[in-house]
Amino acid sequence: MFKTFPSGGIHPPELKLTGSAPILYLPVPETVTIPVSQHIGAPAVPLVSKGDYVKTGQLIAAGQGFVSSNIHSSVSGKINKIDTIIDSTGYRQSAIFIDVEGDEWIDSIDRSSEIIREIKLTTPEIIKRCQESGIVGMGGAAFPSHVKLAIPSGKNCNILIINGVECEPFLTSDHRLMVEKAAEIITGVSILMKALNVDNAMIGIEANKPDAIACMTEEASLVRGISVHGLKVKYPQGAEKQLIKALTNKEVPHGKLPLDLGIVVQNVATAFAIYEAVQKNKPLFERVVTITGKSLTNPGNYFVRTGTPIVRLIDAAGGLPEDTGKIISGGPMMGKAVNNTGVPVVKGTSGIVLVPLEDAKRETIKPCIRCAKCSSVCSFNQEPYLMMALAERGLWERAEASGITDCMECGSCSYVCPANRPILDYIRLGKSTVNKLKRERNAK
Amino acid sequence: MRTLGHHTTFCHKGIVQKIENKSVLVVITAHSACSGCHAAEACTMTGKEEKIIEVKGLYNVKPGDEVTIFMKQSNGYLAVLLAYVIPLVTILFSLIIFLTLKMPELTAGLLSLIMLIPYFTILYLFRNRINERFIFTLNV
Amino acid sequence: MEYILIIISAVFINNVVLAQFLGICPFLGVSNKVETALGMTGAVTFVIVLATMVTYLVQTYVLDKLGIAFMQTITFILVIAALVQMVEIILKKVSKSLYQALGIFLPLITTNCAVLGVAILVIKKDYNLIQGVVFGASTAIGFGLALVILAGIREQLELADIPKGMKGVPISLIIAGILAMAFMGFTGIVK
Amino acid sequence: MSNLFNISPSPHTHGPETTDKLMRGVVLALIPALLASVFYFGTGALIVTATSVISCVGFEYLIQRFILKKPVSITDGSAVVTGILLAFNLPSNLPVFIIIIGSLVAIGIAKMTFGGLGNNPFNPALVGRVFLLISFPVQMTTWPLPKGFQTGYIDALTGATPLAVIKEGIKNGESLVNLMEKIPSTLRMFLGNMGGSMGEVAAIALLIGFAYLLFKKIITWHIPVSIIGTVAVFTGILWLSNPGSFADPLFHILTGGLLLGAIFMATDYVTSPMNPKAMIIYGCGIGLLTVVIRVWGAYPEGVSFAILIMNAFVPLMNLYIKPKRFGEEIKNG
Amino acid sequence: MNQINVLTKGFIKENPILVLVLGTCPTLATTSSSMNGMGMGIATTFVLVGSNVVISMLADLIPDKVRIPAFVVIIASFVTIVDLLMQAYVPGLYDKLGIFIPLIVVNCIVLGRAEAFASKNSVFSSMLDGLGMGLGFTMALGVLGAFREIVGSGSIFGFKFIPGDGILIFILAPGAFIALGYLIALINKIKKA
Amino acid sequence: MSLTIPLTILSLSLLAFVSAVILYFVAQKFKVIEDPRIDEIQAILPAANCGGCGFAGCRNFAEALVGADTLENLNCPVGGIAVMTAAGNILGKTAPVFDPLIAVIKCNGTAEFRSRTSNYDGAPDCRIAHNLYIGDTDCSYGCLGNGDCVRACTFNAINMDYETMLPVIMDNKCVACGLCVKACPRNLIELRKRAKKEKKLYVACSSCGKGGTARKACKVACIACSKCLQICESGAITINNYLAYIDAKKCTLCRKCVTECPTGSILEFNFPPRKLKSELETASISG
Amino acid sequence: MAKTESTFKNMVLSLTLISLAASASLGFVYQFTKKPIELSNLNKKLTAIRQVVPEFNNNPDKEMYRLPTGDGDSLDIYPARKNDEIVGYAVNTFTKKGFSGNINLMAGFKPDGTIFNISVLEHKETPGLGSKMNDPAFRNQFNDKNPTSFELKVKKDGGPVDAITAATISSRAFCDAVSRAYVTLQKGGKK
Ligand SMILES: Cc1cc2nc3c(=O)[nH]c(=O)nc-3n(C[C@H](O)[C@H](O)[C@H](O)COP(=O)(O)O)c2cc1C
Ligand SMILES: Cc1cc2nc3c(=O)[nH]c(=O)nc-3n(C[C@H](O)[C@H](O)[C@H](O)COP(=O)(O)O)c2cc1C
Ligand SMILES: Cc1cc2nc3c(=O)[nH]c(=O)nc-3n(C[C@H](O)[C@H](O)[C@H](O)COP(=O)(O)O)c2cc1C
Ligand SMILES: Cc1cc2nc3c(=O)[nH]c(=O)nc-3n(C[C@H](O)[C@H](O)[C@H](O)CO)c2cc1C
Ligand code: SF4
Ligand code: SF4
Ligand code: SF4
Ligand code: SF4
Ligand code: FES
Repeated sequence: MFKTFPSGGIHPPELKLTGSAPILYLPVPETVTIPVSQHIGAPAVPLVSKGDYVKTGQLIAAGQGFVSSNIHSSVSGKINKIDTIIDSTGYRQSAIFIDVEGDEWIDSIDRSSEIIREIKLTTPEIIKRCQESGIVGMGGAAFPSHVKLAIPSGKNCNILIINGVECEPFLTSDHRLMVEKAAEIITGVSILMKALNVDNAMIGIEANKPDAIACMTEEASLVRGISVHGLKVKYPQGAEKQLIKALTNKEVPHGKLPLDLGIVVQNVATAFAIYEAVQKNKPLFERVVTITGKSLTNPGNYFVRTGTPIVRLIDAAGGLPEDTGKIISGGPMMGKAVNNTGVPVVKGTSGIVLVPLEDAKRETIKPCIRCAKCSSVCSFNQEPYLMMALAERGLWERAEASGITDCMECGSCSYVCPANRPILDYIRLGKSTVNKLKRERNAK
Repeated sequence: MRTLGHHTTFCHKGIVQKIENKSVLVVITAHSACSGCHAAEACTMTGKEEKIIEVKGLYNVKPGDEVTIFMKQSNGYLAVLLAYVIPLVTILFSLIIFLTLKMPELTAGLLSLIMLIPYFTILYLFRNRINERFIFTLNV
Repeated sequence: MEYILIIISAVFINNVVLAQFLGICPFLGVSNKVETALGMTGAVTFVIVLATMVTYLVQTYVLDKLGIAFMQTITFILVIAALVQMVEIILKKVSKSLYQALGIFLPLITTNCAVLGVAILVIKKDYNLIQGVVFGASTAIGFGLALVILAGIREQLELADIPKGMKGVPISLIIAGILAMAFMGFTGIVK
Repeated sequence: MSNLFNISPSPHTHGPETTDKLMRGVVLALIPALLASVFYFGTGALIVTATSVISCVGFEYLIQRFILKKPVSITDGSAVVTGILLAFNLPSNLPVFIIIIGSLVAIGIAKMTFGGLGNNPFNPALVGRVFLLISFPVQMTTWPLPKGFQTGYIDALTGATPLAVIKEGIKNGESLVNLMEKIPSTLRMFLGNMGGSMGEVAAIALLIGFAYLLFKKIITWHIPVSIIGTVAVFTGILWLSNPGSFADPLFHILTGGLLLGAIFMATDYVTSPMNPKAMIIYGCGIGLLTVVIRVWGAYPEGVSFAILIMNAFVPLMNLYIKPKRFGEEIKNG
Repeated sequence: MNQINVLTKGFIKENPILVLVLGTCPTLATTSSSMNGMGMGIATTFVLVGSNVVISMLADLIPDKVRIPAFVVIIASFVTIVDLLMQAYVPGLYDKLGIFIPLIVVNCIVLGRAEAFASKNSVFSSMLDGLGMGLGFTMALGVLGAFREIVGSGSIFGFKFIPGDGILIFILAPGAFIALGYLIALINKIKKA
Repeated sequence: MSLTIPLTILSLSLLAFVSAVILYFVAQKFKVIEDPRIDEIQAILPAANCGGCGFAGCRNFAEALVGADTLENLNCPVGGIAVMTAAGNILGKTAPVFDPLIAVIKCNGTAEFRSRTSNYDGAPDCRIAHNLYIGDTDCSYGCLGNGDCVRACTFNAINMDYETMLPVIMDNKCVACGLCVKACPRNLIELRKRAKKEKKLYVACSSCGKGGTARKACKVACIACSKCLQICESGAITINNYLAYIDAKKCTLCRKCVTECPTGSILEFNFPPRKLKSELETASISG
Repeated sequence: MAKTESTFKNMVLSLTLISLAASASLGFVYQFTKKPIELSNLNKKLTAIRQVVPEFNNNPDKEMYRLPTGDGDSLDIYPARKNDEIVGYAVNTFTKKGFSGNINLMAGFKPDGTIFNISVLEHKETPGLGSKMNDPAFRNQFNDKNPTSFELKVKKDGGPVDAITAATISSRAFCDAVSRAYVTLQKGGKK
């Protein structure tokens, strides 16, 4: 029997259209726009100026402080300008514009296809390499990996969990990566194990990816301490705390981090990126992105250079379908709606989903019938209907007491609500307001 | 306003009356049970009574400021327990005992009412402990 | 058994608020917080029991003895008012912070229909002291039950969109009506 | 601009469930019971149901349109459910004007006064039913006896429900064994061949509906099972302690609308608790009260009252009985 | 003009039951028929007028601190008088109204009027005020009682005009709450409009 | 039983004596003897309980008025001068004169002037749209059109105009309580001094974007060109953060800036119709 | 006139004086109403008796006596005489078989045991159902019937009594109470 987490969860149609589409290389575009903030934390500061020539893989913006990340050029060419672009939310954001000239990589990158399994670097060197290479978590949050790997003194880590769940509908980038790059990922896992000084790594993969489970199990059998676990298909299994519960049956206590249980979770794509950084000295400027959607003629998985506008991906997949009503960066449950096709692929972009207009519209909101479906699917056992009602009415103190800030924003509640209530919309509003009020209170 | 943070609290609005060394005196208006009713304003009888609450600690307030006093919810229950429930049980219990002892009703009744005197005396003796327990905090 | 019947009857079947129409003002007026309602229940029970005892003794051993039973109303009201005040004074003297905590937590208790009504009913029903006290206490608990239920419902309705004109007293009355209807199901459990 | 994209916060997809579908599901689940009552009570059952549904929906429309001046939402089907369930709780020969009064109370007083769907603390159909029971006791307690399909309305042959027979008999000092002979056999009760409110009689039809509701995941098992379980255990204890004066559990389960109440009415989302733990307590409460009222109370039938009383406690349960949060430490073991 | 105002304000504008929602207990308990309701109203009116008059006469003599108990003594005396008189001369009605006659003493409206009006105004105005409030009270009780009686038992002042029963619940406890609830909502609405 | 009367008198007097003694001790704690003026003032307040005065409700405001030493800084915007003077009369204090105010929406980005760049399909709530993204146009300052202000106004003074997708404030209903000001997540609403005959003149734009960006997003945006500032003779106009602001206290309503503004972002309302340019010219020729 | 100050002396004095005056007037009213109240209390009982027996001119209340029912209880019997001749007996009888509580009746018999009339003193039956036992339509069917020939049983149980629609239980209980009165009276003998 496959493991899973016990309470809540939903099972939306999987729609993994691209599960068997091998990863192709998307041609390098003529221009790229590389935002200086692709991660959680302080934006990086550009090191280049207009007219400079840069090579692929060259550091072009340096992370500021500990929680930040380096940015590398994903192409070779001339810096056109450093200006603002409209990001997926419509606001402006600083980015480096590069006109592509050829594809000249910096020399230090090992471009051979040989798989290097032997880990030469020491733990501090690994962490330093991650920092230099601009590795961030690729499971969605884009949290700088060197921060996660640097275990604060007083805590220690004894299990590494590798998140190969990919529970979102449509997305298959991790899936394909696990099928095609299993050896690299497993090596990446070994590197992580060394970095964290743990003997045990568990890889969780949902049962709807039998090929990935097979490939990974085979590769994992070569390394001591790594085990691959099939998991029952259930959203949001990919969420850290749920995955930990599913794999280890441990609950991360309220308000605590996985590390408090001695656990670190990393995504498979992150493991792959770390492999490339450590063994091949390749900074993070390229990633797998799924481009998919019901009306697309040619959905697929691509290795894409960061900074490539998503319109290139769409073109590669057969062009923007007429009926497109919504473009989502990420999966339909957690992803962000994008308001123009010019936004660039960044380190955290795992997929682009084009939704036909008929599926993109939300239905009319009706009164809550207190069916408790939202609470029954909440894997945190929260009471979404209540949190929404409190946030809607601006009762922030009660909202705070209801534990609104604990919500992980998985969206299961909104998904399941028969009255089409925008539950998560209001919970987010409540979360941000309550957090603001809390900060104000603490400031006093 | 059931809870604040993770501590269950109860609050009441009041006005700072005086600041003494290391404590703030806040006047609150306690309402009678009937005054919650919307007719309270018309019915001049609805008891309103000023109570002065002493809030220990230094706060950045001045007389006249409107403040909110917070109290742990459990303290409210404890207060009700000490002030009303235990004496109630005392009366009932002693009444039953006295009556089973075949005392005449009048004596039994009066005696069990008198039982309140030792109870409140004990409470009085423990007043320091009690005072330590009931702590209020302020929020502007 | 007799006492159990008195209790069941006073709490459920002849609930003060829902069937006897006593103490409606505080029932409608006490804040719509469940916590306060719970606290009030404790306080009201104490006051009612105290009042019942004292008025019973006054009636049986003073008024009746003196043959001036008709002075009931005026005597009771004064006795009860004085009692309520005395409790306050004693509490304040005993522990100031305890008294302050009560002030923050609860509304004041005043003489109302329920307190006086129970005192009179005890005499009317020819209860003896212990019966009267049990009756008083269970009546108060019945009052608390109705109060807590109403507070709970009102707290939930705070998040509902009640039509404007119905907000406040009217909706509370309607709830009380439906509750009274539901409680009629207990009819006949005690003959 | 050729194509403007929609923007919204996540999630960008929605499950298949809608309020309308849920309500349609409940209506569907009620169809077997409707058929059964038409089979037993004839066209009367149809007339009662039609009157009740039409007037419930009609009142909802009128009130929303002209009094509240809000958008009309009769298409969501909740008024239809209320209408059917109200009808199921009435004798199949009730005068039409009484049915209309009941609908007005259910929709007007119990639902719209509180703001309409989702806001009412009490089950509207039951408020309507109990209101009528108290207001028109004669009409509400003369139940036509099932007589196969027939077309008469008011002048059907009437008789008491098994529960009333038992209650009256025990009052009258008859022995239970005698009384048991007066009531239909268990099989007949199971099939619904007995006097009673039109929708409550056929256990089999109600159970089919239950299976459908469970299968469609419209309701969970917690409330019905805990109600029926409590009734079974409680009456079982009584029965074992004194089989001479207390009826057996099966009898209690099959009669007096217990199944109708447990499956369709106690489970009403709006008026039942929001988490499984509370649901079980709620169900046990209903079961307990039902038996208390049936056995010791004046009314032969206690489910309606029991549900309404427990409805009143639901807000308190929602306040104090919370599910254990993920990651919440269990206090001191 | 002013005096008329003092008299009539209790009828609608400051109606003790419908607008101020005072004395809910007797309102609900005694309005199962119009007759009982009016009876209760008249008894209360008597107490109101009597206590208002006496209190306005004595107001200046009573020190502030004992104001409330003094008023209570006066009110309670009038209540006892009503109680005795009704017991003697209208025993039927007295039985029906039960303990709600002595409970007039705690009716907020009586003490409220004493405090708010009688203690500050002339004897005559106080009398008018008491009368107005009392009549307003009586009227509201009458209306509610009439409604409940008509709907609940199909009669008015005991005179049966439709055969059979009415909607029985209205002469019982639940009906009392529901009827008063909607009546107050209606008045709220009318007042706003 | 002629004893009855003496007994009655005796017992009751005893009782009264005891109560009086108890009361004597109680008297040491003070009971709020409510100032009757609170009721009086409450009676003249509008009973809107809107909080426009800064207090929780009308009664609290009445208490504040009675308790205050001076009436300065206390104002009921709903009742306005009439009510405040009346209150002042009751209290025997002079009520300060506050200018009556009215809410204006400082955005004129109608559907016509500001093209949509996306369709907002989230919960109909400005706060949520504001937290989520720039909004369904390219202006990150302008109105989101989800009507939080409409819902906030308890006086029904705001309507949503579904053609322009902008809220409209009705002069005759707005009482300047300020609820909408608090509700708008984009801070578009300002309470401005009411001029005679409801004349209104203000910069209907809140864009702090640079001229080019602002203009690109919306045709009637303030581009901070300073033309108005130069033409204004009373020094009422200032420019901060690429946005012009007209101080209503200094503005003489001469309307020169309105015509001067190249983008038309200064709006005027309720002025008599302007003479057309041709008319002006002919007038000057003939004169 | 200046307001009296709140000194201790003033307070006690004024309150005491007021009470004095109040109690004096109360005492007076009490004396005044004492007789009518006693009369009306007496009348209540007499009215009930008068309703159920033929005209009399004694005071049945004074001649009241108790008879045991045989099962541990006893009933109050009020003999009615006209000119010293017995014209009937009023029996204050009861039953525990009511639908939702005890029922109290005053049943009047002629000396030969024929029922003269019956009136309901107290009941808790459902309004509209059991409460109809008070309707003449039901009550009057017993008048002038002698229980020796007129079996006190409802039709359902094979007797001649027409039960109230849908309230057989109450009807049965009514019969039970009347028959208890009859049996007790017959057995206990007449004075
Ligand atoms: C609702 C939810 C669903 C998630 N689903 C996935 C997932 O399917 N795959 C994944 O790798 N991370 C997922 N995550 C992110 C993980 O919680 C976690 O951040 C990540 O696995 C950490 O690895 P990283 O730092 O390498 O990204 C999800 C998070 C949430 C809140
Ligand atoms: C007969 C009587 C009835 C009262 N009814 C109420 C009432 O319904 N509601 C209320 O809030 N206070 C009522 N009170 C007032 C309080 O009992 C109490 O006297 C008051 O709150 C404090 O009075 P003090 O001035 O003696 O401290 C009543 C008092 C009396 C004597
Ligand atoms: C709400 C309700 C009230 C009832 N009230 C009475 C009552 O007051 N008296 C009575 O005898 N039966 C009462 N009953 C019992 C039923 O009417 C019972 O079925 C009846 O007594 C026996 O039926 P029958 O009289 O039609 O033969 C009541 C039943 C219900 C449901
Ligand atoms: C499972 C289920 C059970 C329901 N049961 C009832 C019911 O017993 N009575 C009723 O009036 N409405 C019922 N409804 C309909 C609806 O919830 C009801 O009208 C609301 O209470 C009105 O706010 C039910 C709906 C569902 C989905
Ligand atoms: S979005 Fe939050 S509240 Fe909703 S199901 Fe997920 S964790 Fe629970
Ligand atoms: S799922 Fe929707 S309708 Fe059901 S309780 Fe939650 S918010 Fe309400
Ligand atoms: S428009 Fe704004 S300021 Fe004016 S009344 Fe409405 S909310 Fe108040
Ligand atoms: S003015 Fe502000 S609150 Fe009003 S619709 Fe526009 S953005 Fe929303
Ligand atoms: S009238 Fe106010 S409590 Fe009864």
